[in-house]
Amino acid sequence: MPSITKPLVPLLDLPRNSIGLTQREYEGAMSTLCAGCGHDSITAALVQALWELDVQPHMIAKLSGIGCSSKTTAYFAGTAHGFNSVHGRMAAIATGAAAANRDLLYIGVSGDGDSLSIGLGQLIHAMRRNVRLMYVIENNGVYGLTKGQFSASADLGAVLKHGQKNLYAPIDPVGVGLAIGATFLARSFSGDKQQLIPILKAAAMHRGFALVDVLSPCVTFNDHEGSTKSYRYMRQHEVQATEADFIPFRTEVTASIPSGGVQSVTMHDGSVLHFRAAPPDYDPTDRVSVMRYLQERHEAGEVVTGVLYVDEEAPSLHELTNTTETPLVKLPHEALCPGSEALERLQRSWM
Amino acid sequence: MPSITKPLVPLLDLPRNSIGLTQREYEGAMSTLCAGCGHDSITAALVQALWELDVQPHMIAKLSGIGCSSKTTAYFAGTAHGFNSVHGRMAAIATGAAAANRDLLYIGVSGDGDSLSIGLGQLIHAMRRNVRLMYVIENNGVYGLTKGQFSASADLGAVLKHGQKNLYAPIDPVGVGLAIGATFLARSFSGDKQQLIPILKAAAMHRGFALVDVLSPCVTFNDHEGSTKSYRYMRQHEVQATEADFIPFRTEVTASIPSGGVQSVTMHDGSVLHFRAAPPDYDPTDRVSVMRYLQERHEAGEVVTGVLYVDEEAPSLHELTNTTETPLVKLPHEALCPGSEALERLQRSWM
Amino acid sequence: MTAVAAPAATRVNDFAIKLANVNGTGSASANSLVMEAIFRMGVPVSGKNLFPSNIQGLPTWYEIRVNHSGFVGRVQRYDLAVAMNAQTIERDIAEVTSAGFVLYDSTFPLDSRLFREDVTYLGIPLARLCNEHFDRARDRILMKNIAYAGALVALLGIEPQVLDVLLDDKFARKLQLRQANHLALQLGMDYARDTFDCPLPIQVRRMPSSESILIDGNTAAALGCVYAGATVAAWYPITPSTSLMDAFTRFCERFRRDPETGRNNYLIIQAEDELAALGIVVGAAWNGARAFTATSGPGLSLMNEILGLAYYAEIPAVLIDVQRTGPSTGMPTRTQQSDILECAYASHGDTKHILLFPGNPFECFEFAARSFDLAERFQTPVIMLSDLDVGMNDWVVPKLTWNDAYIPDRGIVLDADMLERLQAFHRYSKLDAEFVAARTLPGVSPLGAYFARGSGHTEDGVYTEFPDEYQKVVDRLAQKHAAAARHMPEPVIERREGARIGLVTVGGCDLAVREAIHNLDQIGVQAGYMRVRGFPFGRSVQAFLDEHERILVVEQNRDAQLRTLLTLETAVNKSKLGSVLAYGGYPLSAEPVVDAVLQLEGS
Amino acid sequence: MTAVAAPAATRVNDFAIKLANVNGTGSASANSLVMEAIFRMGVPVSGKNLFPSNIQGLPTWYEIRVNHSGFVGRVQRYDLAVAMNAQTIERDIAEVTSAGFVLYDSTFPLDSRLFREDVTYLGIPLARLCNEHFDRARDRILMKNIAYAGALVALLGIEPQVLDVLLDDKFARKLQLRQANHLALQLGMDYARDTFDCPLPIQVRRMPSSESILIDGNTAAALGCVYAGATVAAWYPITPSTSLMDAFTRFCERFRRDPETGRNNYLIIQAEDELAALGIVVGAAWNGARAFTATSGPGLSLMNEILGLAYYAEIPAVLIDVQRTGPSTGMPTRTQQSDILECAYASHGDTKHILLFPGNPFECFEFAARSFDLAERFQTPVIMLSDLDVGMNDWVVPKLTWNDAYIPDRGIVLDADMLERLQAFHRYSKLDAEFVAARTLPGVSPLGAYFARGSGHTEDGVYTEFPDEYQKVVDRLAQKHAAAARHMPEPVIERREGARIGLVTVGGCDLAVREAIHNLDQIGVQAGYMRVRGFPFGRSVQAFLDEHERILVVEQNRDAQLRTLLTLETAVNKSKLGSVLAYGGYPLSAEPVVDAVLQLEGS
Ligand SMILES: Cc1ncc(C[n+]2csc(CCOP(=O)(O)OP(=O)(O)O)c2C)c(N)n1
Ligand SMILES: Cc1ncc(C[n+]2csc(CCOP(=O)(O)OP(=O)(O)O)c2C)c(N)n1
Ligand code: SF4
Ligand code: SF4
Ligand SMILES: [Mg+2]
Ligand SMILES: [Mg+2]
Repeated sequence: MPSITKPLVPLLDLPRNSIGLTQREYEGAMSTLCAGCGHDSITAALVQALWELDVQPHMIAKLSGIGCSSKTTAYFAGTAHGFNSVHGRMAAIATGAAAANRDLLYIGVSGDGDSLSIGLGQLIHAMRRNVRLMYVIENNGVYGLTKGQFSASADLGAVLKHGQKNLYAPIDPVGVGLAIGATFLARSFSGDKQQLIPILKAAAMHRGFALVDVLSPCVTFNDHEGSTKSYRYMRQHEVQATEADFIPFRTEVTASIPSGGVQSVTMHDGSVLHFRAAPPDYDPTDRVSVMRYLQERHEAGEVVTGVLYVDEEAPSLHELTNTTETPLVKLPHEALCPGSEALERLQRSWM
Repeated sequence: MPSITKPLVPLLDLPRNSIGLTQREYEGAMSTLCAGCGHDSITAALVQALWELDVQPHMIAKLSGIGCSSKTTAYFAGTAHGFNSVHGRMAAIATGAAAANRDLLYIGVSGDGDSLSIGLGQLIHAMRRNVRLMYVIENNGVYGLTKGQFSASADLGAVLKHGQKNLYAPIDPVGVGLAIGATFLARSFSGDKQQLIPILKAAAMHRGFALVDVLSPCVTFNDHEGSTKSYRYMRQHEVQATEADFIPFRTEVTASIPSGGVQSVTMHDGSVLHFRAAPPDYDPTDRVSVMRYLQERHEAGEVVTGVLYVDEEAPSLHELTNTTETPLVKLPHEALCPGSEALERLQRSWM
Repeated sequence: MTAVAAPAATRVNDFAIKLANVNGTGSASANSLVMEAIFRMGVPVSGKNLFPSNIQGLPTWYEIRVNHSGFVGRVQRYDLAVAMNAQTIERDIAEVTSAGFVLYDSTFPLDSRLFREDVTYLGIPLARLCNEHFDRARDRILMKNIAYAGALVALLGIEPQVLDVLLDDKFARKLQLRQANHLALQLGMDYARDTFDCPLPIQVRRMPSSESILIDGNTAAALGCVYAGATVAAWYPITPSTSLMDAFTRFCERFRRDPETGRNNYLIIQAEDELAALGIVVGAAWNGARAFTATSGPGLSLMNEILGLAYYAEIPAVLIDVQRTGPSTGMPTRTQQSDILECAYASHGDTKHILLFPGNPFECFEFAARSFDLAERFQTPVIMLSDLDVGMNDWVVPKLTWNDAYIPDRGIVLDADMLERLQAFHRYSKLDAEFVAARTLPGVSPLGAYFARGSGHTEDGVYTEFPDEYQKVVDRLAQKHAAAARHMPEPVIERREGARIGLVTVGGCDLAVREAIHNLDQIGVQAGYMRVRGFPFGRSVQAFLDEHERILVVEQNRDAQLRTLLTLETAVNKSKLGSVLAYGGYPLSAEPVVDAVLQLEGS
Repeated sequence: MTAVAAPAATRVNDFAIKLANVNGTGSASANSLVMEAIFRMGVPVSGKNLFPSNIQGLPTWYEIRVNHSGFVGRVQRYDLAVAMNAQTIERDIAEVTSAGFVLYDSTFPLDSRLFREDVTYLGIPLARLCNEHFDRARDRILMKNIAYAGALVALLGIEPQVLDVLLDDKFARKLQLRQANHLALQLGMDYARDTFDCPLPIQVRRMPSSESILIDGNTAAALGCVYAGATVAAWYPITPSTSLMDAFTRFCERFRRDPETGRNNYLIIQAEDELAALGIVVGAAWNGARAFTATSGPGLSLMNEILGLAYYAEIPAVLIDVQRTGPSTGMPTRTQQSDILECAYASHGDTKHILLFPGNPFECFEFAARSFDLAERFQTPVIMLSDLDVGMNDWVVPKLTWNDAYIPDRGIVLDADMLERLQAFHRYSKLDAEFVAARTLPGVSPLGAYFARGSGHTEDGVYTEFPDEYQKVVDRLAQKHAAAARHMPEPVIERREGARIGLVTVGGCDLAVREAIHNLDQIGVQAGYMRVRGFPFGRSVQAFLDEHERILVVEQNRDAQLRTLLTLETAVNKSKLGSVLAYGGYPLSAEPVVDAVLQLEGS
């Protein structure tokens, strides 16, 4: 939990990114989550990813719903506006925010309860509109904040501490995203910062809606034996489909990209996302094969991580609706109000 | 529209089913939909399917949301209880009804607006619980009752009479069902009664949640050139993946089943559902291959109809929750109230 | 049978007619054609569309009220009925005043049980005429309507050339249709002239044209949103609010497309449901855009939770509720004013909202624009309560005007410089006399960041669970709401010498109540008039209540919701408040109001 | 420093202590252990848990009030504070009464700024003691709590053997834990005995044990639902209602499993959201099951639309709203009574609901059961409004009783035979003196079918858009609601000789208000008492209001919501009604009530 070590190190000797900021400027308030909560590791990854992306912290807008996971928007980018809204509606609220001002970087953080139960309809429709929004699900299979009931991503047959057994098959946001035509689908693990950071960076640069499903163990209610959202399980069953290795144009370090089986996708802003496919034939742009592969691995009891599907061709909401380049919030009233003469003219036909 | 011809023919000479009822007993009030509306053809198919199934009409419970499609529950099984509830929540209300009384046959009728926009979350979670419910979506790609706005199943690029163009990719309930583990997924066309009737019968006999997506042209707002929900389009692009040919046990007419490429599924009540696969290798029980096939056909611009996916192994809600055989509504109060002595005993630990 | 000239004396510019049709047969355009023609002759008129929640085959009515003094509220009996619907013809004929007229299609004989001694039957073989002159089945059905419109032109003495102009405008680009319409119109006119002595005693005569327009409230409200500078709109289709968003879309396409780039200076999202619709609005408003949604009862109920969020996180949001008959789905195509109470206190916990009550399309335009100023000044949701009658029917109102000097009231929004100069920024602490706090918009500067939340927070927006910190903020919210009273539109008040009774009403009841007061005056009974136009209530509302011994609150709901709000939110003694309630779904007419006052006077 | 015996006189069975901890450190069990021990000594006691909306690391308090006369409402200052949380220790010490005590962990020195002249500090090296005697880190943390509990046993003079029994019950099957707990308890006791002169002036002495139990309202309500025969429950997790459904689940597993088949005579569904939860309940109730859901404010707001459906389609539905601090997400773990207004009129259009207001766990049990009878008799939603204080805190209440002769009131439900005998079945026409109509259940017989709908319908449930047919039904709904008044639980009323002031309150305010009345009596001020327990209000409520010159409505919300409801739904003159409002999120205490009455008396 970065924010907790905050007081210790003096700022000066910290490394700075190309806009001269240290990671400190990307941190937020002190976390109040349980010690060891996976969510805090994701926060840490977000801090580093944003720092590496050289974004102005105050040009970020953070949105969340309600839940332990949704609290984390307070724990990074302290100088960015945040909106901890209501349970399950963040996708809609973020859609409105993105509609109003296309110049900010929108980061939505949610939980599996927030996104796959009460908020499922909103999530799916935001994906369908391809709103430019990085949407992180801190997925622990339970409702943490309400003390550990099963969420819709709980594993079939999973057992809670007090013996209750989950009867229903889990909903996989990546699977749903594939079914409804989402344009960026990734999965990672809170314990694997090295993989998570480039994925978050790629998601941030995506042209439209970028869903990042991060398995994030709830150490208090769901990190026990047999939980597929536990640290132990993840360490054993994780299979990396692709490793995202993200290089913004301004710093070409192609050197670091190994040859062979490399799959490159150019992001809408010109930067390039390279995939090193674990299964050499893995093509994250071919929906059908992605579906097949994920289904097969799933049946083999594996959790495939990485950037699993990308479509950089699909236009985002603003492109679809042909809104002006200037953020709508920045348009002067003159540009919006037709004025009295136009009103006069308009009314002729009504007289 | 059966209900409209009602007054004309005398009852006597009508054929009767094995419980001695004529189709009349499965009809309902006069339809108030537009002449030629696809929904009325589905009503007609439902009437015949129910008649052929020999169900007692009053043992049916009809539920719907709000929309032209949702009105149709009034147009069949007039002696059955009906519930025209609120927009988008029928799946939940039907879940409660099914929970209370497992002995009735539950038929939910909805529209694409009712099910894929406002009601998407409820629909998905009802599928996930595998509630025993036949859920028919009368899918016309528009909001008929509110005068023709696009629904979430409208085709990308579709154009409305007054020139508006749809910008978003359609949501396919069958695709979503596959992604979240639904157990019965079928698609048909209101204009193809011959295929629709056996599908509806199969759905009615399914062990759990049976989704039947019926493309049903809206002659008033969406039957024009270029609409993939139009009669013309369907006639041209329909591909039958499977023909359901349903035979209840009590009347073994195995004779009618052709040999070769036949795929049989035994329904939970022992009756058998036979699939004649159009592509000889089509296996409606193999999710992965079903996904692949549908995706491919979709990209080829075809609409695959038939019973597309079935899993008769998956237990239904009552089986999952191990509720008693007797419908909960039929349990006498004595069986439910622990009584004063138990209360006495219970409280000892609290004193 | 031939027409028997009615004994009744001639009544110029003072009558009502009802046109009964089957919906989906294209009668709507014919009916409004007649109404528009009367309007163009400078005569005050109203056209009320009583349509079913159905697309084809059910009964639909169109009521035209003509009144030289401008009393064009609804009446309950008609001087003439155009009976084109077999399903309802009995009811329709029954509603004709004695010595009135019934126009029907005499192609088929009229059931003798439908004959009334005291009315004159005007049979016109509409079907036969159209079958003789038109070949396409579609035309034969559609043109019947234009034919009876033609007959009405002759019977009511409407100037034919007015219709020629109307048809020419309407079908400017559709020659064939234009010709067909002209022909059908002529057929009806000629037949009427040849068969009956025209005009009837009820007739229209040109009046000096005033500067008025014919417009419905939803179109006007949409225009108000455009003029106020709304850039983001989100909605979910629902009658009777749908046409508002349709109009907003049309206006944006016309006025908001950048001439150079052809790009849009607006973004309209048809959401997946009403929760999302308001969510989108709140997100956009948090980000600084003027954003709104339009809905009706069921949508409003679904918006309850997010309304509470906007109230507590202090986010401007404009919601237009075009009310219809509840509860639940109710009667979607019937009018009512029954969301008043829910709108005032929507959402759980302690909440109070700002409400605006337009009484006609003119005010829909004005108040819609004003909603955004109020929402941004007070950083809270503002709900404009229109209704189906005001929103969907065509009203004759004064021409809309716009002051080009208008500058949007954005409330206290700190920009980067202000933040620099400021010592510290406290998002949720009182900054002005009206208990409003300063807000900032995302992206403004590193100094402007704050955390918006619906959970307990301090004056800095920091999460808290301490009673004192929590109360500081919610107490200010209550004070802020009270302070808004000064900014609400004043009630419309008409005092009357020696009036002991005061009639208080709201919204579209306006005309009917004024008419009632006029009629009462005729028989020497005086009653004061007040139409409230905003909540929280201001001083003038209290004053009017105090001035009168007895108050009758006239409203269109079962539970006297406006009376309830007055009881709670003014100092009035509720025993003083009586009610006139009309909630069957049709627009209000003067009769019940007159009766109620007389009864009260009597007692 | 060593203990200075406080100068204060001995106070037996009359004191309050506050235990301040960090949540997630396992203090809860130690705290309730102390409270339970006092309860088992027959002494009236209450334990209030002030916990954060967080899982680990934030401040949490437990307040124990001991009072021989049963006044165990909350107090605002404490005779003893157990200060285990560095984050809040300053506030915690400040809240100790002069001449009070502070128990702290003396392993680490206490910041000198925290010293107060007028209190006695009881330092106990809890950490050191535990580190010396326990090896596992987990134990070292957990056992600190048991150790201070042990110290309290000695300091307050609690009978040690009572704790032995408690621990033995609690860890019956866990030998090792039992031993650890006994040891820790002993460590605390011994250290206290050796270091301070025990017991302190504030002490517990056994009283003749009464027939009471210790129980929280959510557990009691869940039990009430089981006894009433609820078979279908649907919910979505939300604090503070979650523990109600947890309890219902446990009770069903215990009492509703068929001994032979092992199958369940119930079905509980954790829904995807609150819309679905109420939807499921309405579907089940339409089908004849006794079904309910439990939620809190945000969920209630989401249920608004479906509540209107149930009201209009006349479907029984039981909803338990365990209120928390609003608006919006508010303070989820703080109490309030701020959903009263929304519950009374929830949903758009004209709606009114039946409400029940339990004041303690005993009534939660009774009213929960009663809700189903009312819902089925009147075929409408019934909302029981509990709150976090009543629902989640442990209360001492009389033993629950159940009358085995109880027969569920299903209202008018026609079976196949009745339908046979009946001429015709009209689903929505008045059948009894209370304006209730007959209903049938799906599957009953071909004669019983009807169409339930939220759209306009006739007395037969047929779709209509005609005003008269629509009004017939909604008018009956209003009359039906009014008729329910006779069936509501009577208000609890205590008249006082010569009392000019009447205190009216609701729910968990009960104890504090009674205590206030008692304290006022001590100083010669009389005030009458009424606690309303149901809505619509009956005659007795009106009578009490009439009997008193001035009324003070005591409630836990900002906007005086109960006062609002009384203003609207009784004949009282609102100028007579004053308010005492406590809405910071903590349970009510007597002080503000006493102050308000004195102020009023003064004026
Ligand atoms: C409308 C509404 N219903 C219920 C709740 C209670 N609630 C708060 S958080 C939460 C679930 C959180 O689960 P998840 O989104 O997975 O987050 P986690 O705590 O597991 O990180 C619930 C049900 C609420 N705040 N609002
Ligand atoms: C909460 C709510 N929002 C909106 C509406 C208005 N409404 C009625 S039907 C409908 C859509 C119907 O579309 P669909 O389900 O596809 O049925 P169709 O008429 O096309 O058969 C809408 C939006 C409503 N009744 N309730
Ligand atoms: S309860 Fe679980 S999810 Fe919540 S903070 Fe603790 S570990 Fe994280
Ligand atoms: S509007 Fe369309 S969907 Fe509705 S009834 Fe007419 S044809 Fe059918
Ligand atoms: Mg979770
Ligand atoms: Mg549709």
